[in-house]
Amino acid sequence: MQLLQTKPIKWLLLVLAWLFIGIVLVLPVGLVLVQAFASGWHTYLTTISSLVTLQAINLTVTATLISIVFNLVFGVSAAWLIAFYDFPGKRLLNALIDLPFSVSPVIAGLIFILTFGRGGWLAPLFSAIHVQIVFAPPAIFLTTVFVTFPFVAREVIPVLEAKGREEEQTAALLGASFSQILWQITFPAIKAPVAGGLVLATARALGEFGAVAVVSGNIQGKTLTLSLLVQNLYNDFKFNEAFAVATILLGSTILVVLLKQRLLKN
Amino acid sequence: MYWQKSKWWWRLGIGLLLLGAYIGLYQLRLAQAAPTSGSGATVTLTNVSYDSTREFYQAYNQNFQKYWQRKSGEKVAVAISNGGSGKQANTVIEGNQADVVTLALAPDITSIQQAGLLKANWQQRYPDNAAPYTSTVVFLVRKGNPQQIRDWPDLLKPAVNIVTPNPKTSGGARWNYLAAWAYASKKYHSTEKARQFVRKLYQNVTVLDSGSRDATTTFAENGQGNVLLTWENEAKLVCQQHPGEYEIITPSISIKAEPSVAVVDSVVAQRNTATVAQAYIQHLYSVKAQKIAAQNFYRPTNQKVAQAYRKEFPALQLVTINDPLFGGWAKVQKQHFANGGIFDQIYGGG
Amino acid sequence: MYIEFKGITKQFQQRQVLNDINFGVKEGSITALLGPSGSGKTTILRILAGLETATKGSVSVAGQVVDELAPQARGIGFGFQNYALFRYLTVYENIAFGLKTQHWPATKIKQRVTELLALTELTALAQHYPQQLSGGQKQRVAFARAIAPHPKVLLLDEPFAALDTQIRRELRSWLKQLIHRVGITSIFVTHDHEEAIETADEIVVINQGAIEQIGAPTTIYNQPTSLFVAQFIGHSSQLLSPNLQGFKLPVRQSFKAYIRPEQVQVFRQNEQPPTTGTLERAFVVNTTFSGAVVSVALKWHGQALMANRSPLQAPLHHGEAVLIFIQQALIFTDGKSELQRNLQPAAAYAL
Amino acid sequence: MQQTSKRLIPGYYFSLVITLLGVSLIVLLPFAALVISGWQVGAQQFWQEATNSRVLASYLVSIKGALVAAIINTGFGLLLAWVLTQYEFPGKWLLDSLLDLPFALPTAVAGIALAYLFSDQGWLGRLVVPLGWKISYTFNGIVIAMIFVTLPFVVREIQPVLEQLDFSVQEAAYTLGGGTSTILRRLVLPEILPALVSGFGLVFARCLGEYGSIVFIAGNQPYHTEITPLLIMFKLEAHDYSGATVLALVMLLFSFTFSFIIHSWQRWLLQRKG
Repeated sequence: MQLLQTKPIKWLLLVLAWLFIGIVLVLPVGLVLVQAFASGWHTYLTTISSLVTLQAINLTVTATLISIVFNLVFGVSAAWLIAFYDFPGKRLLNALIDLPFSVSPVIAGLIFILTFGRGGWLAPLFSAIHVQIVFAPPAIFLTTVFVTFPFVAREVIPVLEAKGREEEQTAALLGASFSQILWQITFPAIKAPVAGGLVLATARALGEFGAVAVVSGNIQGKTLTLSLLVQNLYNDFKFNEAFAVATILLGSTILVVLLKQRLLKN
Repeated sequence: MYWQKSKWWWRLGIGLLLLGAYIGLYQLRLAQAAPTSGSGATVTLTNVSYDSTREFYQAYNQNFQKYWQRKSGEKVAVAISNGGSGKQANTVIEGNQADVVTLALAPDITSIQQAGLLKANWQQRYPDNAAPYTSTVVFLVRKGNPQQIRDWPDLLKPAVNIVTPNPKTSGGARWNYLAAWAYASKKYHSTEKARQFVRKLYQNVTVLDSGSRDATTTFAENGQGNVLLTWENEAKLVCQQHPGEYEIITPSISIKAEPSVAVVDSVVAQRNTATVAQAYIQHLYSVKAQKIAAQNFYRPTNQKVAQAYRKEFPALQLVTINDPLFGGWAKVQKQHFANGGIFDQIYGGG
Repeated sequence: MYIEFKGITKQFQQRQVLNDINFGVKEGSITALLGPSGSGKTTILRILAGLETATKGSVSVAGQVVDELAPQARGIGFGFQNYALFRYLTVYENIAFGLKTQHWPATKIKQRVTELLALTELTALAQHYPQQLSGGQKQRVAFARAIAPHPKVLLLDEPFAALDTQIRRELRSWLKQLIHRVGITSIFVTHDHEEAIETADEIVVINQGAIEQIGAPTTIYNQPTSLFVAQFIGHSSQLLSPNLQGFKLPVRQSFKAYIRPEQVQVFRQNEQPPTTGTLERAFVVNTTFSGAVVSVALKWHGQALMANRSPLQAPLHHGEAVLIFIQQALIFTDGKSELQRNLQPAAAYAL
Repeated sequence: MQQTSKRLIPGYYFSLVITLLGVSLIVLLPFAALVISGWQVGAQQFWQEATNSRVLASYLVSIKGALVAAIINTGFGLLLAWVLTQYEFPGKWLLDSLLDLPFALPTAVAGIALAYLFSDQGWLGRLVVPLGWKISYTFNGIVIAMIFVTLPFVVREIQPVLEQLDFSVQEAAYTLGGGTSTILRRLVLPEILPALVSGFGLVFARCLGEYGSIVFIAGNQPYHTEITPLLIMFKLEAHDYSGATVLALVMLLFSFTFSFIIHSWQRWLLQRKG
């Protein structure tokens, strides 16, 4: 053990660690920044303030907000259900909540095409009411919700289970209503995991590519998210523009990481 | 809990400021994007196109907006979607609400027609088989042409690494494949020899991307391979982006690539956009639009315009899809590209 | 009877958790449900509170059958083992919680909470959060919170289990006084017989889902009616058919005798026994000093017997032959118990 | 007795309805569609689609890539976790934060950045060209992308275990004459093995499904650098839904089996550890 604490070994391991992180993490991120400004500030600013970019931001932010709201409502109620009650099929429910984690993004897109596409189950229903799902914004929202599905529930369930039900039972015995228990007793205890889960869901929703790529029709201004815009610009030989748009995503990523660190400290 | 109260207000203020700035900018861009004057609501058209037409349609859309407003007083905004031609056709079949489709090859539009979204006579509704501009397949090599590639047989040299998209997934790439087939057939007059020729050619392919744009990126930006087998317009675009770095080699025989266009009848009927969609396609044949096509490296079908740009587009022997050698798309699709077809036979084994 | 359990039976997954439980609780009294863990005592409490339902039987409170009533409507204050204080509310808010949910007017709430804070000596801690409190303080908050809305019945599940020994002692007598002062009918669950004996007015001993004995602490302690109670409550030495002098022993029949250590007097050979009766001879195996008493392990006719002796008396040596006098023994024959005193004249005995 | 307790806390039906609605709409319904359309393919065609040579090659590429990436990341993850928990050094906070980036960085951004970086003209690709190495558009590129996106998994699994490791045991062993390697092998390894295994499993599973970053850096050449998710994408683009469905089902089946094995192994390790 002392051997591993000696100076030379420590420095060797440290250098190795930094080298690895430098090559696989720092350089790619640095490259995004360098390439984004390679054709000058003017190109950068024009790109990130162009209508197409702004529309992509709109769509991405909308999809993220929808996922966040869904995650909040679903995550908290699933955690409430699983932590506070006993019912048959609880393990199955747990497994189903985790399912979207273990699925490739491409498959996530595929299942929505199979469900809502022209040959899909629900196609007759939605075409009858003239609502377009796939290759339209609703599919982007649905897949984003799908890939972020378990985040809040996963963070909150263990915290609630560890906390136990006694406080809530006591409150119920004292005649408290659902909302009184939720807001005064339970919510203060799960604020941190809820926030943590939402941060993770935000990150995933902002950056999701594979699943969205499957269900988006790639229509500029309509179904192009930021990630897809990066890909489109890249395919357009507009590399510096692609990296410029990527900096928006990179910026939000760094914000998310800092937020997460902050939450962990509290 | 996480922030002190006073800091909260600061953050909220900055956040609101950013949001305000964003909304302002967004409104500004929206206003800029809208056609300048005139009243009445804006009609939106969605044009689902393939990879290589981005630059062309960006220019054409502006021209059409002005033209249409002058003609009808109506404002029109065109949203464009780009991607692999076959994939784009699928999204339309699956419900992508395209008013017009401008794809790389007729069968992709035919598959939309087979799904019942447009009428069977779509190819007769516009001149030149509903292909307002054409192109052909050429070789793009690195400056100085180090491998000395002059014509098709040079591609079979062992040291040559070809980059080209996959004809199974990319419509555009079918033209590439057929160009090679056309050359070999015309040269050797034997299906078997043509088959061997093309097999050898595809054995030299190092990167088989899914779309034509992916292949171009792989070759030009990422430095893979010695030669890119691609459309003339795509090759010219690369030369324009990277002046002095690449050379275009025009082979002796190639194919006449005919990207097809059509109005999607069921969508325009539902969205009530038939008139403007038809005008959008019809206007592609105007002199102005033909010039824009030529400027974006597509060969115009209008003879006068073609004459004016003839220096840009070297003459070569062009085989069409309706040549007896191929006998039209229906036959070609079945013979070459169906599962277990010739392409699978020569490439499937690796 | 204020609270009445009638034929309560509970089955869970083929297992008999409770079997025909019948007992009553007097108004204003403190009853302890005493038994080992897994005996079903907590289930009885939870059935009364409405947290669980009985398979058969019925419970009534103040003459009203509560089986169909929602837990909230039964007028019950419940204290969980870990107190379950609302950790994100202050002491004041904790106590006021049940009043707010019942829409008491604000002035009344303030008045009641202030009164309870004073009663439980928590006034200074009103604005503290639960994690800032000691175990004893938490228990007091839980108590105040439970009785705040004037429930008919107070139920406490292992109220002292999470406390240190010292605080536990203090809190027991404090709680007993307070409950009597407030006059609320209370039931608590415990596995600790000392706790039950010191705190309760009446003890219900439960084993394997059935009632073993009901009675006042002294009765339970001195006159257990079953082997289980005799073994479970207090310490006693168990002897098999000993030849006890001065007792009416069953003839030609094996029996068991339970003798509590405080009923055995030990004398050294040179000490003057303050009795005229027959003394038995025994040998000292071990002595343990535990503050108030010296507990002495003896060997008597080949059987182990425990005795207490005052630390003020001369110390005993290992292997030393001593004289003993047994004042009282519990004789079990055929499942019947009989408490007997030594018929010989006993000495004034002070320990 | 918790199991028989009544549902005292209000909101049971409320939370039940919301949860079931969410799970049914977002998870159950689409998966049912997948399974049913897989069923409609028919056994014979299913087998053909699932085992044609190009598909088999893609499984191999995916599994091989995931395996290599998982091994590398397990090694470096261990190193990083060790450095972060055992040493004090300037910039530790930065290193710790950087590790979270791949969790949050969009895969498309990672993909184009890596492809650029490791291409023959890229900052790093240029350096290895003289060695005759190629990274972007080869199998190596796939591995690099996989390493990037799963970088934090192993570290974040091991970190808490190493933090709680009781070093007095090790010190005792050291004073009793155990060498460094003996202590690491006999005392440290058994402690962190369950975390290591689950980290490895997470990395492997995520690598198998990864698409966004790999598609930019892999050559996407059938038989050589074509991963299964990409093949699913191709089939989708070629309107071959039954083929895509078959591959999706095979992938799902494989990842369920795999995670079951990893879970059982981990449970066994934890039980043995006691």
